[in-house]
Amino acid sequence: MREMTYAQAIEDALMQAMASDPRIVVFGEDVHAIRMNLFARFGESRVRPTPISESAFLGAGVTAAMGGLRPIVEIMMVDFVAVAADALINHAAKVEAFSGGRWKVPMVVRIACGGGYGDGGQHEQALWGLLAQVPGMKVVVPSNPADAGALMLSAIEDEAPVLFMEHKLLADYWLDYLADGGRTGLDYQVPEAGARGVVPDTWGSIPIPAAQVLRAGRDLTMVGVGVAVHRCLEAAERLAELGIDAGVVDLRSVSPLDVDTVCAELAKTQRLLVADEDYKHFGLAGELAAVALEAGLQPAFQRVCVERTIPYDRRREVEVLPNAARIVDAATMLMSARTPSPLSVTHTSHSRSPGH
Amino acid sequence: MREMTYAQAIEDALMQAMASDPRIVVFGEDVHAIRMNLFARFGESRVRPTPISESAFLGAGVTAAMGGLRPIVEIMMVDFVAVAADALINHAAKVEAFSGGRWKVPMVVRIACGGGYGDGGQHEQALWGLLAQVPGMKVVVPSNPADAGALMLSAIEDEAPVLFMEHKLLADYWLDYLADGGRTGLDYQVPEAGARGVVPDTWGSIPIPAAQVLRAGRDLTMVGVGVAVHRCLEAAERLAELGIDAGVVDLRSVSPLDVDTVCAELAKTQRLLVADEDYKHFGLAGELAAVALEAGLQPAFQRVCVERTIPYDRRREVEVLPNAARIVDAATMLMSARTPSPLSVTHTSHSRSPGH
Amino acid sequence: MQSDGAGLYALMLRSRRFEEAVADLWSAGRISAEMHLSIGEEGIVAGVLQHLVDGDAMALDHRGTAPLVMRGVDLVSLLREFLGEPDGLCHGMGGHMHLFAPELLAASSGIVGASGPAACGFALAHQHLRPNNVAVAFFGEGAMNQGMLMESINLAAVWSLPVVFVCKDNGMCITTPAKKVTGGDLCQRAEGLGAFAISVDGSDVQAVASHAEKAIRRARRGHGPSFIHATCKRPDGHFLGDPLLRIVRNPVGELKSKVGPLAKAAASVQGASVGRRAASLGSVAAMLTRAGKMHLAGHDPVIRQAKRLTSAEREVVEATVREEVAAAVRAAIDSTEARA
Amino acid sequence: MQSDGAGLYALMLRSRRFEEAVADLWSAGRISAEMHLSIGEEGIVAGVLQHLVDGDAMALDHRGTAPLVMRGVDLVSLLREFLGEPDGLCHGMGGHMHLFAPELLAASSGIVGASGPAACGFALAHQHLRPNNVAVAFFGEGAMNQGMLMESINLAAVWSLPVVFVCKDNGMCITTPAKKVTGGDLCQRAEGLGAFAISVDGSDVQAVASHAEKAIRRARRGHGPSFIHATCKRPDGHFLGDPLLRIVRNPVGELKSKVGPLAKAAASVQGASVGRRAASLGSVAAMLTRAGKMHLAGHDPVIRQAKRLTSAEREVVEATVREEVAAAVRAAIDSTEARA
Ligand SMILES: Cc1ncc(C[n+]2csc(CCOP(=O)(O)OP(=O)(O)O)c2C)c(N)n1
Ligand SMILES: Cc1ncc(C[n+]2csc(CCOP(=O)(O)OP(=O)(O)O)c2C)c(N)n1
Ligand SMILES: [Mg+2]
Ligand SMILES: [Mg+2]
Repeated sequence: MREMTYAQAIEDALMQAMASDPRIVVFGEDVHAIRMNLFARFGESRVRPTPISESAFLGAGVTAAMGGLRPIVEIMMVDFVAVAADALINHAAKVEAFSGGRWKVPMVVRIACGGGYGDGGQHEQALWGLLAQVPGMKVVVPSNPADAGALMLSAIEDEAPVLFMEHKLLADYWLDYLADGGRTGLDYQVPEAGARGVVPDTWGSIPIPAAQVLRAGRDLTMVGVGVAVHRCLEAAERLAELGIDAGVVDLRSVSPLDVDTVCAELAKTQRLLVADEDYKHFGLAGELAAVALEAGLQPAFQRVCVERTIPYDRRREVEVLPNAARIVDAATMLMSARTPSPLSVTHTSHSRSPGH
Repeated sequence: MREMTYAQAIEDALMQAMASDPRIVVFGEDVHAIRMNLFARFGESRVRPTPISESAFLGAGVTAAMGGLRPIVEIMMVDFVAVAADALINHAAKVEAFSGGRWKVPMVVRIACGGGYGDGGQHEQALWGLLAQVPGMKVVVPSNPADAGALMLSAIEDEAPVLFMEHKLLADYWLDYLADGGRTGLDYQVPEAGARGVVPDTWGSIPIPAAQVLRAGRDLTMVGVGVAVHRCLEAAERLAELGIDAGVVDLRSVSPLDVDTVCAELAKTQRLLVADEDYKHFGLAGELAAVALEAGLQPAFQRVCVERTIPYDRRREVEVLPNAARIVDAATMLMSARTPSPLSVTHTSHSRSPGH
Repeated sequence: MQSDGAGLYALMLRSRRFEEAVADLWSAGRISAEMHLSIGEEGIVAGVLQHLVDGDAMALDHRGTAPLVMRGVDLVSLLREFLGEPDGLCHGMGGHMHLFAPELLAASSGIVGASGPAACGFALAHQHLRPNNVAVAFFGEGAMNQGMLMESINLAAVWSLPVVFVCKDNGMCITTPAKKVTGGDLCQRAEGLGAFAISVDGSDVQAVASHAEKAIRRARRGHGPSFIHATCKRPDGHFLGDPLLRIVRNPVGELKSKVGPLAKAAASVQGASVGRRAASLGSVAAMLTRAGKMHLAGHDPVIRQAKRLTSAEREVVEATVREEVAAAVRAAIDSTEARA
Repeated sequence: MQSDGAGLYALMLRSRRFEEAVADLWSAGRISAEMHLSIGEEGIVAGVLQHLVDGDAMALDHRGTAPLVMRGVDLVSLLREFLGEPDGLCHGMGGHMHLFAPELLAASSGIVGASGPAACGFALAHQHLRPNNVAVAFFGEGAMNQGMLMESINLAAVWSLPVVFVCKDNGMCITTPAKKVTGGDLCQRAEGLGAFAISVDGSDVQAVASHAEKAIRRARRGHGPSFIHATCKRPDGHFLGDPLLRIVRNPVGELKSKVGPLAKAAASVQGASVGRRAASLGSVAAMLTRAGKMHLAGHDPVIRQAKRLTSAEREVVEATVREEVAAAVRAAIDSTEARA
């Protein structure tokens, strides 16, 4: 067991994977600098900086994978996926289906995402719910170093395209580049347990989906990914002081969703709180409501999400993102909404079991 | 009152609007041919064909609107929005917020969408749920001529960007161009009431959102947009024969959602069936589950949506789309799932009232 | 690989006859929706593809039939795909705009411009895994205005990717004359993106073949991408059942539903000035006139090549092709009928 | 509009002093996150903007401060925006990459390349509503590889839109040398898209102004778009706190956390050949060397222009600008302090 940062964990897992599989290549803007250590070790042919041409190089990633490589394509921020969405929506996600299952696209797209450091609404989006809509792609959003390294391996090993979404508040170098720029003393409410933690000596993948119950709770179940998971944990502490026993589930992957784990928790609590840094409507939060209902559960439901364009002003930004205070409020409302009725319907299984 | 086709209704409403407001301009690929009548009447300066450069001309639409025009930008099929998604996600949807509310984007994006005629998975998507995720845009999906014309006016009058999504199975000229190509005798299960109908002599806009209860039902509430609405109506007839009284709500707009109308129906039936031609997960169907739970309702829930890449083969395509048979099956399951509990919680209002 | 004149003729004729058979099946209602053929473009496709070897890749657009046929895809399996059958090339899932043949490293897309990035990805995989192989991208001149295609020429240039970008210029983007929507010159544009650019008359397959040879040699040697701009005529318009061609061919029948509204619109009070309306009607008329001129005339690459052969050479090829295509159609239909 | 030498100097100096004040506020932690300045590019911006008149529009990229300042935006309101205050230019909602000024028809975007389509849209509105006005797009040379920007040059060409596309070429895209990722020649590329192309030394504001005059005249007359390619140096790197510059300026402090892993990575068993690793390390070293050379030296447009003025002329401008900027900073900060 070692301790490392979220960013180091991803790099370390990549080092391990790239050393053992020469088909893995990394490309994206500025990767010679952003991935300097990989660049130094594996050389420019495997770690290639690109022009600012996301459509071309993400599209190229799809056929590079079809041509036998295991490309890891970097899109600097998920907001910029919008200029190249075609490569994902109409190509990466569909080749397997179009080819009658004969051709797969084992591509990883590594993308920084998330807000909380004052960069404004075009640079801090989450968008995992939007990307998860398209059948044929997987979306993982690790919340801590151990998961980050392991899910990177899972993503690489997967025969389907996987979007690996790395939160900028957890990856110290992004925060240094984009937020601090060498300044000190600025506070971004970085969740410590997400930014640094214990990791295994040798990386192994974890199955997708494999949600993790980080905290069992009798009264309500809080569900999220990425930074929101830590906000939930913080809220759970505060709720405990109020006598409310709140559980926390880290989904780890948005798509596919680990419906079984979520529903097993919900069956106990009958109360669902989704904390999501992505947009409120038509996304992850709604999907969780649907899968609960489909499982025959009738949870009381609250969602704490981003409801509008993220403001530039740090003070308003913090209010708009799912923070512990908002989560506590929503949880309190959930508790007062109604007493859960005794469990009358057993939930039916909807996805393969989480495997842990 | 006149009778016209879905396509004629849109053209007629546009004729009316363009004649009275010289700021309305139309541009997109091949509009001189596809909108030949508008072209003949209003001339090339107001009806301009574009290069196959969706990013450029959709992006231009945003600032054209900011610069004082009322542009109607045509994207031939919603699948192609993927190459220009940035203009919508990062620009059209965000300018009002970014400018502190000082600048609006009164742009209409007219987009053909939907499947059921054998064109394959990259040309038949719905994608309204994906587009609806981003705060700052509206999405309307008319299901019949009267709504199509009226919603086109609503879209033009709106100060926010509105995506006007026109179903290819309802618009006869699309079906002729893309599916028949002059051939006769091919069957696409075109819903008659959607393709042709009575329209007002003079067009007036309808408020957005303004869902319409097309059929009241005691036992369950079926909700959808576009062609799926007609599939629901068809299913409702069959269900009536089975003694099941199913209601049908045409949302007409995906975003914003008319939560009040949906929940008012649901409060009566306690059973929600979403029939959606869009992808199943993380989209409209999930959102409807969420708004029901948020309203304190605990409906039994089923969704009949597209679960994978749409197959080219017509026979499999028909199975994958929400057809009446699938809807009837899901409705039957809903009925057997459980008897609705007596209404214990009144639903709270979540959006402005539907206005009709 | 066929490098002689008769070989080129055979490649083209095979595609032509096959696409004619496809058109028949489509007309009979056995193939659904859009069907874009390459009839008239065979000189370009054959001239390039004759230089390909095992391991080379193809990125195709919405006109993928001809390239696949010329690369030797199983004809029956391709037809079965068009018929939407589970034993088709893509198990009936892709259909004619989404054709994939992993064994040929051939991938298609119905998204205009997408063959550019796709060729780059194949070429990148070649650089790592198959250093002597190349990737060819086929697309129309309209696609040259799609950003991702321009981006991909630049990407290929700066990474010295072994890509040959082949622009089949028929002068039309569905109903829009390319001239009207294209600024500058396409070869200059490609050069400004770092590619080696070549212009050629696409109806002369031998001319295409000799230019393509240079481009492919450059690519195999690691000298980076080329751009081949080749002109052609396409007698079937944009796709089978092209509405403009229908009007031209059956003006009375097709126009009766269209002329009324058009005349009414053009004459309505409120609207553009009389001059502008006249210009619009002029444009519509010109569009139909252009459509009326969409025949191959002297530009049929198959006929041009036929003239270079002896009648004996021609007859051998024609007989073989006729037989092969007929057998494929028979087999494709028979197995459907057998199942029914 | 300032058309004399002193006027150009005033435009540039105002922007320079203002951005220096912004840098101070940023360093003090009062402005959040990324801050991209235009220091070093003022010659290009001033040379173009001095020709604008009321009703002209600007489409800006992530370096919008200088153009807005030179177009006369209220300095206090701009600073208040950077401070995230509700009374800022965009009510604190946009921040420095998303600046909007409807009264100036000025819109920004942090999405590389987006200023191209944005300028086309403004220009289209001009064609209909303000026939003598133009739209200017500012962007870097890296943005020229973004498809939507190339598309927009073509769109402007075929619609004869009154757009002036201004490429500020500092040779770098964040840490990537433009040469490494750009094929061909940018002026040739723009011509291949149908624009009239001009190349100019951007550190000479008068040269820029005289070329821009031509481009803008063409646009106003309805002769379509131009592309101005102007070179510049930017001493602050990509953004404030640029990590490369931090390493260069404080190698010991910054490298201690980076050199260890780098050396370890470069020496690990398994990986590229020794030659390739050496090449990688060489690239890293070259990158830092380039960063070390990011100073204006003889290329400071402000100093170059100052030399063309008499010391009396200079002093008047300098005193006015100093006073104006200081007053703006004071006012912006005071109102925050007053509220606190
Ligand atoms: C991104 C995108 N936009 C629009 C379309 C619709 N479309 C299909 S083919 C076509 C015209 C293509 O013209 P060109 O590239 O010249 O090819 P051609 O059909 O003439 O071979 C268009 C606009 C599309 N498929 N994809
Ligand atoms: C579509 C997109 N891709 C990537 C980025 C990240 N990014 C911001 S600025 C920049 C470099 C831009 O280089 P250039 O166009 O030369 O402008 P400069 O910063 O040198 O002025 C990049 C890659 C972005 N903002 N948008
Ligand atoms: Mg063409
Ligand atoms: Mg630059």
